[in-house]
Amino acid sequence: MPVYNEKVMDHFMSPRNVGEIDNADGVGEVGNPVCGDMMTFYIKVDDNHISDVKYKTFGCGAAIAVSSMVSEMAKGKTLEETKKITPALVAKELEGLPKNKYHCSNLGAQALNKAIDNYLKKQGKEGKGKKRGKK
Amino acid sequence: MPVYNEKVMDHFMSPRNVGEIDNADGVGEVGNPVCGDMMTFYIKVDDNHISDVKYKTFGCGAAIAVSSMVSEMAKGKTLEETKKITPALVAKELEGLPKNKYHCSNLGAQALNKAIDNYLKKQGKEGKGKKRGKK
Amino acid sequence: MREVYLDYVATTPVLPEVLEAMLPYFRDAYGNVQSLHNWGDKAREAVEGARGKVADLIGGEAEEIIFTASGTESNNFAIKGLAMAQQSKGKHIVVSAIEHFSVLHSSRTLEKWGFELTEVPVDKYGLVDPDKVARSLRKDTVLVSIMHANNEVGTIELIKEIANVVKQSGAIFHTDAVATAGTIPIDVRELGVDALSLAGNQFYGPKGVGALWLKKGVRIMPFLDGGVQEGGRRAGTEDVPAIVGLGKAAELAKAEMGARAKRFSALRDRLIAGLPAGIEHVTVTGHPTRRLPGNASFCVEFIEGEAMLMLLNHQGIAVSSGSACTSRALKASHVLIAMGIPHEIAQGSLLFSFGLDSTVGDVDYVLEAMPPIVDKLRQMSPLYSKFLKDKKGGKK
Amino acid sequence: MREVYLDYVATTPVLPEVLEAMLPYFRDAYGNVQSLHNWGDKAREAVEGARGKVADLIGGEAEEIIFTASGTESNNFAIKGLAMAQQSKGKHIVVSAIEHFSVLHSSRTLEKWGFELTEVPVDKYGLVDPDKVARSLRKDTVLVSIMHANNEVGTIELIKEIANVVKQSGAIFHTDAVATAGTIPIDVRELGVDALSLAGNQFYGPKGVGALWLKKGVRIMPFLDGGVQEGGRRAGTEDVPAIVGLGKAAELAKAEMGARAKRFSALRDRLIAGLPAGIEHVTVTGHPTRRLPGNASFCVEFIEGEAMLMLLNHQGIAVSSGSACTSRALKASHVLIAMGIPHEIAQGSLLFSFGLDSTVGDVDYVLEAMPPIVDKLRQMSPLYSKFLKDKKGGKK
Ligand SMILES: Cc1ncc(COP(=O)(O)O)c(C=O)c1O
Ligand SMILES: Cc1ncc(COP(=O)(O)O)c(C=O)c1O
Repeated sequence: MPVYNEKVMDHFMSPRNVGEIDNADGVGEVGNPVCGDMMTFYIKVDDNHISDVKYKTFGCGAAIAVSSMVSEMAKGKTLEETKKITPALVAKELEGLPKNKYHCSNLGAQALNKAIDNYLKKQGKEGKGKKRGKK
Repeated sequence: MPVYNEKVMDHFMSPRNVGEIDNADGVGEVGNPVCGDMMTFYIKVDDNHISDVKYKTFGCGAAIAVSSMVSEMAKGKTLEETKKITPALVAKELEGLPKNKYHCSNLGAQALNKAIDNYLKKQGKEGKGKKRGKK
Repeated sequence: MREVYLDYVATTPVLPEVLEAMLPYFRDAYGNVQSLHNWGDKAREAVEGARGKVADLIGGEAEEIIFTASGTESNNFAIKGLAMAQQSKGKHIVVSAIEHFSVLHSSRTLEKWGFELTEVPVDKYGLVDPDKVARSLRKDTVLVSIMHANNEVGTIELIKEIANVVKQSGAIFHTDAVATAGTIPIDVRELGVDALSLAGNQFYGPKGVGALWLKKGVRIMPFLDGGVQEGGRRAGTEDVPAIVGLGKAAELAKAEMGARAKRFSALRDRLIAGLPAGIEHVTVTGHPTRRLPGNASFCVEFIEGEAMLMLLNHQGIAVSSGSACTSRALKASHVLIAMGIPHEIAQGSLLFSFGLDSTVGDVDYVLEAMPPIVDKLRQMSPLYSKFLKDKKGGKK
Repeated sequence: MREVYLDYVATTPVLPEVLEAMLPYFRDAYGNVQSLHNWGDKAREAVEGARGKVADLIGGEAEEIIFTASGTESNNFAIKGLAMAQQSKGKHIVVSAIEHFSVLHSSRTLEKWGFELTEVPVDKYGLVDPDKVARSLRKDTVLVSIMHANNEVGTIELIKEIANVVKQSGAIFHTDAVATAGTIPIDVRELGVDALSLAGNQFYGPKGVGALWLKKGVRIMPFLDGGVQEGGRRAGTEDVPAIVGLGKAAELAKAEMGARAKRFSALRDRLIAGLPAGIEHVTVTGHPTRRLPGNASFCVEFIEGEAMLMLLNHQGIAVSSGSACTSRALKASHVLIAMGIPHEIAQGSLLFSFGLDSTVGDVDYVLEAMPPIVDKLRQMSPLYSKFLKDKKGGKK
């Protein structure tokens, strides 16, 4: 009886979208190595849509699979849609996680959210709506 | 690993001298069924010697084997010699008893002793030394 | 010599199917359940499969089963763990006078820890009166434990009725089902209990494994402190082969229970009818109808149990007794005494228990072997001579 | 796929000779040790034979061995039972900071029961300083428990020296030898301890059985209340097959100990030399010389243990880790933290342990498999990118 299901294992073994984005529009980091899990999400935003997403993850199998799944779920979505990616949705897309790994799905959604907040904050600084037309 | 050794088993399976003596010179009863063991010893005394000994025993394997052994040890001995039959001697003759059965060897020696005391008491009543020549 | 094992109450052999189910887990799938690799996966799968089967046997849910190493451990865990977890609510517990020592002595340990203990008496059949349980309950009663059936005299208690009474008081209700699980039908929801102990070696599973069923939501203090096994409630490396064996035994017991009980009770009834008919001054102990299928218990007057056991063993017959001499503590069975049987009669206790290898021939062999044994010991018994003399003298 | 079990510290397979010794006791000589008939006799003989063999393994006397169901139970029994039996003399106990949870959590339960607990720290190798133990002792110290060797980092403690210190204080000294009994030589008299725990599944015996060696004359409170088994000190129907298996495993371990240790330590040393040589930022944890023969433990920086375990498992390699994610409690190993290893490095803990089926080929397979695994995870690790950037930027 493996701890993780096949879907989780697939995302763990072949995580999608791993990496960093050099000039990311938003960056979000959550967790810390003391607790065992840490994720950094990078996003590119284009016309209010997530045009690219990458991440780096330090953590267990679930943390890695969750990062991968969150990146897949976010890609191409509008910021509003992306904000609706809840931990429960991530766990559902992964077809379930062991109970003691639920917190990993929280982390994934949090990191993505933080990246969006970071983007929005930068936007605010640079003047509202300014970034819209940028490419 | 049987609880009792072969010697004990032999005396238990074929106890010697079981029975009562109708006109016993001395009778000694110890124990009671509440504790699980009870013995009644009967002796005939002839010229200061145990000329006959019988007993009835209610109790465990050890109690029965001990009764049998005590009866064997007493037979033909003088009263003084008989008084020297200690629980330890009985256990030794039986080549050992389980620890929690030591009290049975006490009971055997006690019952015999009581029978002798009973004889001596009767003697006292009937006049000292009077019984000596009796047959 | 004929060998007749009639001591299934002491322990049962392991069924071939059970042993077969266990074997792969000694040398092949030998991993630790907690390990995060293939070996661990296989062990986990085996243990979770067994958990489901044990739950099925008693109508519980898999996650309500906590595996332990014995009925004794299940009882210690239940009594101490449940009482300690509820102690802020009160410190009074109730058990019956005929509980197994693993319940009774655990309760007395709780007494040392500041709890108060009420022991509810039983009637002459060993039956606990639900009304007496009701009267024993107090505002500060946090735990009641009454066994499902007594292992020595086979009496099956009125658990459902007692559960109703206890439920009204708000106390937790535990039942020691070591003598019944796998032997008679159990549905924990129907019984209405909160916790239930069982053990593998009572129904053809291995020794060294038991379980505590604990209703979802009932709080318990761990008894074995350590690792996070069994959801953090029972530490220690899981004994995978034994747990698998318990699961298999539970599965088989559930499937065959009716047929087994029918066979055993026929043998039991034959002995219960035959023994007192063939030997004077033999009485049946326990309840005439509310009785475990395989249990035939007696008191043989004027003689002592260990001596009978030894002579029976000499004839190849293996049984138990509740006499003082057969107990290491040298005390006559507290069960028989609680039923009001006088000490000297309790000393003549004999317990025959039937199981899968038992036959009608075994019963008849016992019925043949017993009279000379009883005769021999009565011939040696000072109590019997007194009885005869008194009778002759017209006394009593 | 190649299957390489290098998790003998989690549990060992049962040796064929051990299983063979056990088999007759499941279905043939299946009696209860307490029964007074042939079936009981055979069971008793088997258990007493095993008792002698277990005593022989550690230089004790047969009657000083109390069988239990696990190392965890032995430790619970020792810590709680010894402290409770001495509580009139004082209520202070001492353990090391790196004890197994079955000792540590038992001690914390004692704290709840009104005892005071001192946890002696360890140095960076996981070694307990006897002087620090000496300084922790008080007039009211009744029990000291320091493990013989630590299971996670393999460090072998200075038990003899600590025993000398404790003896002068009059406290009882217990050692958890679950990681050492059957693996390295033990002579309880030479060690100078009063009580010692061991478990079968650590040296090719069955799961579900352990023992507590208790020096003659040392008082203990029963932990499992109930019947009179094990001289009244540990209740519950004896698990005869498991006890027989433990005895056989002890006999074999004693005979083969030297040869086994030689083989295991060669493999251990090969891995300890090879892994840090092949991968940057890998450190060996535990003591360089006072080390269990089969234990090779590491921290791999910038990545987390569970992820490594999973990728190793994908290559058929089974190992353990002390990372937070591999523990159900989600805390990094208290052992590594007590040794002063920073949390983020402790997360990269990996524990390889060698046993009877291990070969040089296994070590080389690991040395081959590890670099790409570490590489893959470091490529994903935000900690590693930071490290690289800092290095590039000339920081640190
Ligand atoms: C009713 C009952 N409870 C508990 C126990 C204890 O079980 P074990 O000895 O397997 O620990 C027994 C054992 O016979 C029993 O009959
Ligand atoms: C040092 C030590 N003590 C105690 C234990 C507990 O043993 P068990 O899980 O067999 O109960 C272990 C288990 O690995 C151990 O390594």
